[in-house]
Amino acid sequence: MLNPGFPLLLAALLGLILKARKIRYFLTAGALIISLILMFALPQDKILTTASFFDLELILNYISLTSRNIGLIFGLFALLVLVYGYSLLSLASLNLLNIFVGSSIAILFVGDYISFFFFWELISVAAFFLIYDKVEEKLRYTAEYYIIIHVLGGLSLLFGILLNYNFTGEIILAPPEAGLLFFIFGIAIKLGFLGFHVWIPKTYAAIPFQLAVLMAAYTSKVGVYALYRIVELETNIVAYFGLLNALGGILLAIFHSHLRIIISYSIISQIGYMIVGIGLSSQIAVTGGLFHLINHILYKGLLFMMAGTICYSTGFENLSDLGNLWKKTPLTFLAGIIATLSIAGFPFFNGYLSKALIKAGIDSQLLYYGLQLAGVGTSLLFIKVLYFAFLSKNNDPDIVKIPPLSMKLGMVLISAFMMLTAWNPAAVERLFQISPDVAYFSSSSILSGVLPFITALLLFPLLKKYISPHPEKVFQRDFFSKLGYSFINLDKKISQIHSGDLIRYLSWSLLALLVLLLIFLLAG
Amino acid sequence: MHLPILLILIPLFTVFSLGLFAFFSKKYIIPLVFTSSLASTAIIFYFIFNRETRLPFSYNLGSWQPDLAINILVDHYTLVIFAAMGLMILLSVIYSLTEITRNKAKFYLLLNVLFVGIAGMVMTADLFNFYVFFEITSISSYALVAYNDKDISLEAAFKYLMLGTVSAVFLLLAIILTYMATGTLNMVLIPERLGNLPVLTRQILIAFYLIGLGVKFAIVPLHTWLPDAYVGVPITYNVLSSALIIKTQFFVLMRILYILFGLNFLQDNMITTILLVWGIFSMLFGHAAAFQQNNLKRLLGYSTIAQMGYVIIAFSLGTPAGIVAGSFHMVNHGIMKGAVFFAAGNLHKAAGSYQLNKMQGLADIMPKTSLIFVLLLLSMVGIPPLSGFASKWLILEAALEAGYLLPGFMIILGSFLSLGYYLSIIINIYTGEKDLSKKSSARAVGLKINEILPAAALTAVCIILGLYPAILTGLIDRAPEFLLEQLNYINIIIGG
Amino acid sequence: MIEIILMLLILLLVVSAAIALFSKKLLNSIITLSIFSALLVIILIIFQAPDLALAEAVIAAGITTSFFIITINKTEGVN
Amino acid sequence: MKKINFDKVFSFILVSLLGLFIMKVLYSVAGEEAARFTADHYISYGVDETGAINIITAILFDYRAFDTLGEATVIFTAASVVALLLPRHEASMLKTEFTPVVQQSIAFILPFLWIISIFLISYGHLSPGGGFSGGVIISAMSILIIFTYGYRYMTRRFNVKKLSLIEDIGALAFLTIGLAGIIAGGTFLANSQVGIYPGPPGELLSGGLMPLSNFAVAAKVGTGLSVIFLSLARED
Repeated sequence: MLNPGFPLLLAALLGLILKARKIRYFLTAGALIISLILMFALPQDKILTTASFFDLELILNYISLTSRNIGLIFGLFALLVLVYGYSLLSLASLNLLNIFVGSSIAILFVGDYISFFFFWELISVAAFFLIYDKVEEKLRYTAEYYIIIHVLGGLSLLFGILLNYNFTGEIILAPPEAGLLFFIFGIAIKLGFLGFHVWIPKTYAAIPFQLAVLMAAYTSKVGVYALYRIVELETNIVAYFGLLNALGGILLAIFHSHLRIIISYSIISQIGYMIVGIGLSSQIAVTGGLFHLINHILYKGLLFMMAGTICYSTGFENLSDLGNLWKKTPLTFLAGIIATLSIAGFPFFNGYLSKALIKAGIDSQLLYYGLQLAGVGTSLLFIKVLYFAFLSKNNDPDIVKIPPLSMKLGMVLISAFMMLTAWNPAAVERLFQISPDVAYFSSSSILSGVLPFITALLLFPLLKKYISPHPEKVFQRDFFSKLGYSFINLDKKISQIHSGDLIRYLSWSLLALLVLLLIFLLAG
Repeated sequence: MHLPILLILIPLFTVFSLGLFAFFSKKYIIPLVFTSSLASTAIIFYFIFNRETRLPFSYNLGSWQPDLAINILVDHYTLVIFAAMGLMILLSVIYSLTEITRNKAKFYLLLNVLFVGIAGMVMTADLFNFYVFFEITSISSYALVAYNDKDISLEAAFKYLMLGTVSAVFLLLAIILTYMATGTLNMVLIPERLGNLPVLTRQILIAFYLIGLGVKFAIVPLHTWLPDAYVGVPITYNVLSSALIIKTQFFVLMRILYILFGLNFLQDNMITTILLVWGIFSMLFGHAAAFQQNNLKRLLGYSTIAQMGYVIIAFSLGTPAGIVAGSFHMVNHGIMKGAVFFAAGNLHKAAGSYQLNKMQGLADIMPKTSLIFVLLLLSMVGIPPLSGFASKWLILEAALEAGYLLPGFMIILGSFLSLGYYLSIIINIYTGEKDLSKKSSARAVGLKINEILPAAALTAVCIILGLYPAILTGLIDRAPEFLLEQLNYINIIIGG
Repeated sequence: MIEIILMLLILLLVVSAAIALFSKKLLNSIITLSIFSALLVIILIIFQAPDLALAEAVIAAGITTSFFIITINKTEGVN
Repeated sequence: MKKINFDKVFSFILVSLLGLFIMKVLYSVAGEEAARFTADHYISYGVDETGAINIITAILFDYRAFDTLGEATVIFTAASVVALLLPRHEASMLKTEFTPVVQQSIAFILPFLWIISIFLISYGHLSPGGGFSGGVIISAMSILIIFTYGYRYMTRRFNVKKLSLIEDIGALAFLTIGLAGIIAGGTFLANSQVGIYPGPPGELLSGGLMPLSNFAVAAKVGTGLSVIFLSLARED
């Protein structure tokens, strides 16, 4: 049977022939629906399709509960993005979207390392071309940066896979017995772990916003899924690293004022929540972590849609240029409020359920209060966004373009979906076939959900002047690009020894012979 | 059965009759060349398809008894080069039909001399005979480098000639010394007689062989001719050099080392280790130097050097898996690099230059060729499901299996470096002008079918091999038997 | 007796090779090279290899020298 | 005081070290008794097996005829290459006019050279000589002609095209001789081993196809070297 990601990949192939934008658009939509149907229809926990690579068996279709859940949200979100981007997605990007989303979905349903690696790299390549632009130099640079760092991670993963294969003789997707460090390095880059996170703000702030909406949902979440499938440790150490990520992301985000940079850094922080959930040994926390992934895709998508709509209608993206928008764009403001309350984990909003689950699974004080602190930070961050973008009277930008109906519809649909899930946990549990057995709406958990937001609300007036917006550049040389440039400089020196002088070349070859002979003489 | 000798004789007949035909009428040249390369390809495929029943196959020239005669051998190891020859001979001739405009007869003469040399080098089991074919290959290579008769190609050919001749002296010296020590040139008889020599003497012999052939397969300090030579030559030579000539020289070196000296000797006396380290150095250096190039052909030349590094690493592991992996990469890199050069030649038609910054905006003019080009470059980096991934997988697996973790890591590092410069090619090709009025110097050109076909065919092979790599491994999986175990090789002639 | 002559010839061989290598003018080198070949021919005859001596005499002393001279003659105009 | 030239010092060290190593190998290699296997065989059985008295020709044209074919191909290729890459500058030396005395004496010598070369070729399997040496003498004749009578005199009779044609025919003849071995039931280049008229050793007609191959190679080598020289001496 077909892997649920394959309809999209096939649509990409078909798209090579079909050149009309409308046709491609509906082709993608159709493929997405087929893919969603496949996820519902195919039996779980059974090997459905195999292939072979040399004498190794590849498991191309294996549906487990977790991967089905993540796949469902991946597919649903892609449909919502299609609605949002009805008038924005270009002909070429539609086809690349097929590959990007298709491989992101397909990677969830493979059962061996080789096909896992294949889709892992395919995501990077598709993303490279999605970001790439023939004319914009900024985007070329972003794309180059993106693929270089992701291929670095991919190669590390490949080395880990080979080490593991060499040790066990198996390529089944299971926690490895050798080379774990290389797996972790590869995954850390993909999910934007602190220190390897630089590509996230760099990419999502530079690319067109409709693509940011799309891409932000997939790449790092695939990393989280890989973390869930591959990394399995005895201790809870991963959870502490996750906490570090959650706090660090906030710390990095809070002083920025470019809308999408803030949202990107908050991805890092939210990924931290997921890592905490997955890193803990309790079943509830793991379910919570994965559930948070699902929620996160929704509200982060909404946040990016909000930012995109603001950018589309005013032409500005920096908070220092924005303000007083709530009357001009009420719908966007509403979406912003919903998204903020969701990401802050406010009760009866989307993020609350999963955060409550994670908190319920925590057995250590440090983690609990750490997450609460991160919650305060997150709330503060998005209160800042809401205040400076919609309420503050410092600026008064004009509406340049009226956003089309499709964009509004996208935001409305996704908000509606989020509210539905938030109010109806039972339905969510049925849809995703999970039963964590937690009382979501007990007074203590409601209190623990409300507390961070209230604290942040109280703190905001005090901290306002420290975190007030300022103009900033999207482009900054970071550690990795500095490393790259210093390598290039060194490399230049190395290759300058080719002077084109024949005598020099001849003496090199004779010298090689001499060295060889001397080695033999001295070692023998 | 005279098939193997026909593989040498058919191009040889073509070489000598080309002059005759050209003397009377020029219009017979192309059909003649085409027929002969078709026939050669047919023989190669006959051996490939009937490998289980017909191989190993030995042929003694002059009907002398095998220990006196010059023998010609086709075994499963030979199939490695045969696989590359089977594709490249015909495709390069097809591509050259429109590329070569002046002095066609001479070009095809040299091309066929090259085929004679390669076929002879691969099959011969006699050291001096090998040297003769080595010279034939070298001379035709020098000539083809100089073929365009421009200053740059003449200078490159001169450098190539000087370096090649100096190295050939060492090769000849090694052969003479081997003959003096053993009294025979028959590669089948040498192994047991060579065993009596002192270790140091044998090591020195190996050093001479290594330098003699090392210049030709461009291991790093001896590589200097290659990037220069690649710039001003016809694409056909670029393809053949990358895919066949270099590979053949390395192929023969491995046969000499493993058959004449034996695996145990090589491993006990650090020779495999030296080769391994040298291969890693060669690979990293090639990648690093390719990074700095802004001429596409030079860049690809350095990348060939680096890719040969992978092959050297794989072969010097000394395990059957390593031999299979190295052989796979030899063929596979030949296919990929051949296709890359064909596509680059097509792109050059529009850009008019191989300078990377002058190739900007080509993607708008030649979208299909650019797409193929990008696919091939991704394959070179080793991104699945293209065939580059399969060979990288095999090499890494072989290296780790043999316990070489650090070399494995270096291979990963190397392919990461290679991404950098392949990316710069892609970015240059896929860069457009902001305002359409400022058109780049590139112009649209119609490609002829014989220019599209080779690149497209090889790309198809590349994709198919990526999905079903077992096609190729099934072809070469018995190669280690005839390389690592001297007795198997010796028995082809003496025992059989 | 013959050994002394042989030694002398071999010594001369080395000397002529050195002169050919280190002389400043190319033409001198070539002439010395042909002397080298002539010496080699005598040595080969002493070693009872007339076939080789014949080939050496014709090829090295005759053909190669004229090839070299005409090549130098041609390239002198370039420099 | 002159500055020390590091290039020279470096090359001196390089050369002497290499020399030492080669001496080392030579000493350890020399004196191996088993090392005379092939040579002994040639000396003991060469005449019986091939029917040629001159063992060197027997080796060149029977035991290792395939190598000879390859070497001939090398010369052929070299000739083609030199003819392809035309030197564009005139050779000034060829302008020098020789006195009639020189011209007459060369004219006197040439027929003798012809006879010598034909003798060397046709008696190649009996006495020192053979296709290669004879061919080289033929080419030496063409060099002499060019030097004394000028390039134009030579090209009026034999231009590069005609000579290449002869070269091609010679090479093809050698290949055909090789194929005769296959036709006679042996392998390529089989000669005495398939019983192609070995003849009584010492007679002119002996050694199977050896005299024929001698002629073929001589035609090829002679014209090939002549082509090289003609192309070098070409005046545009």
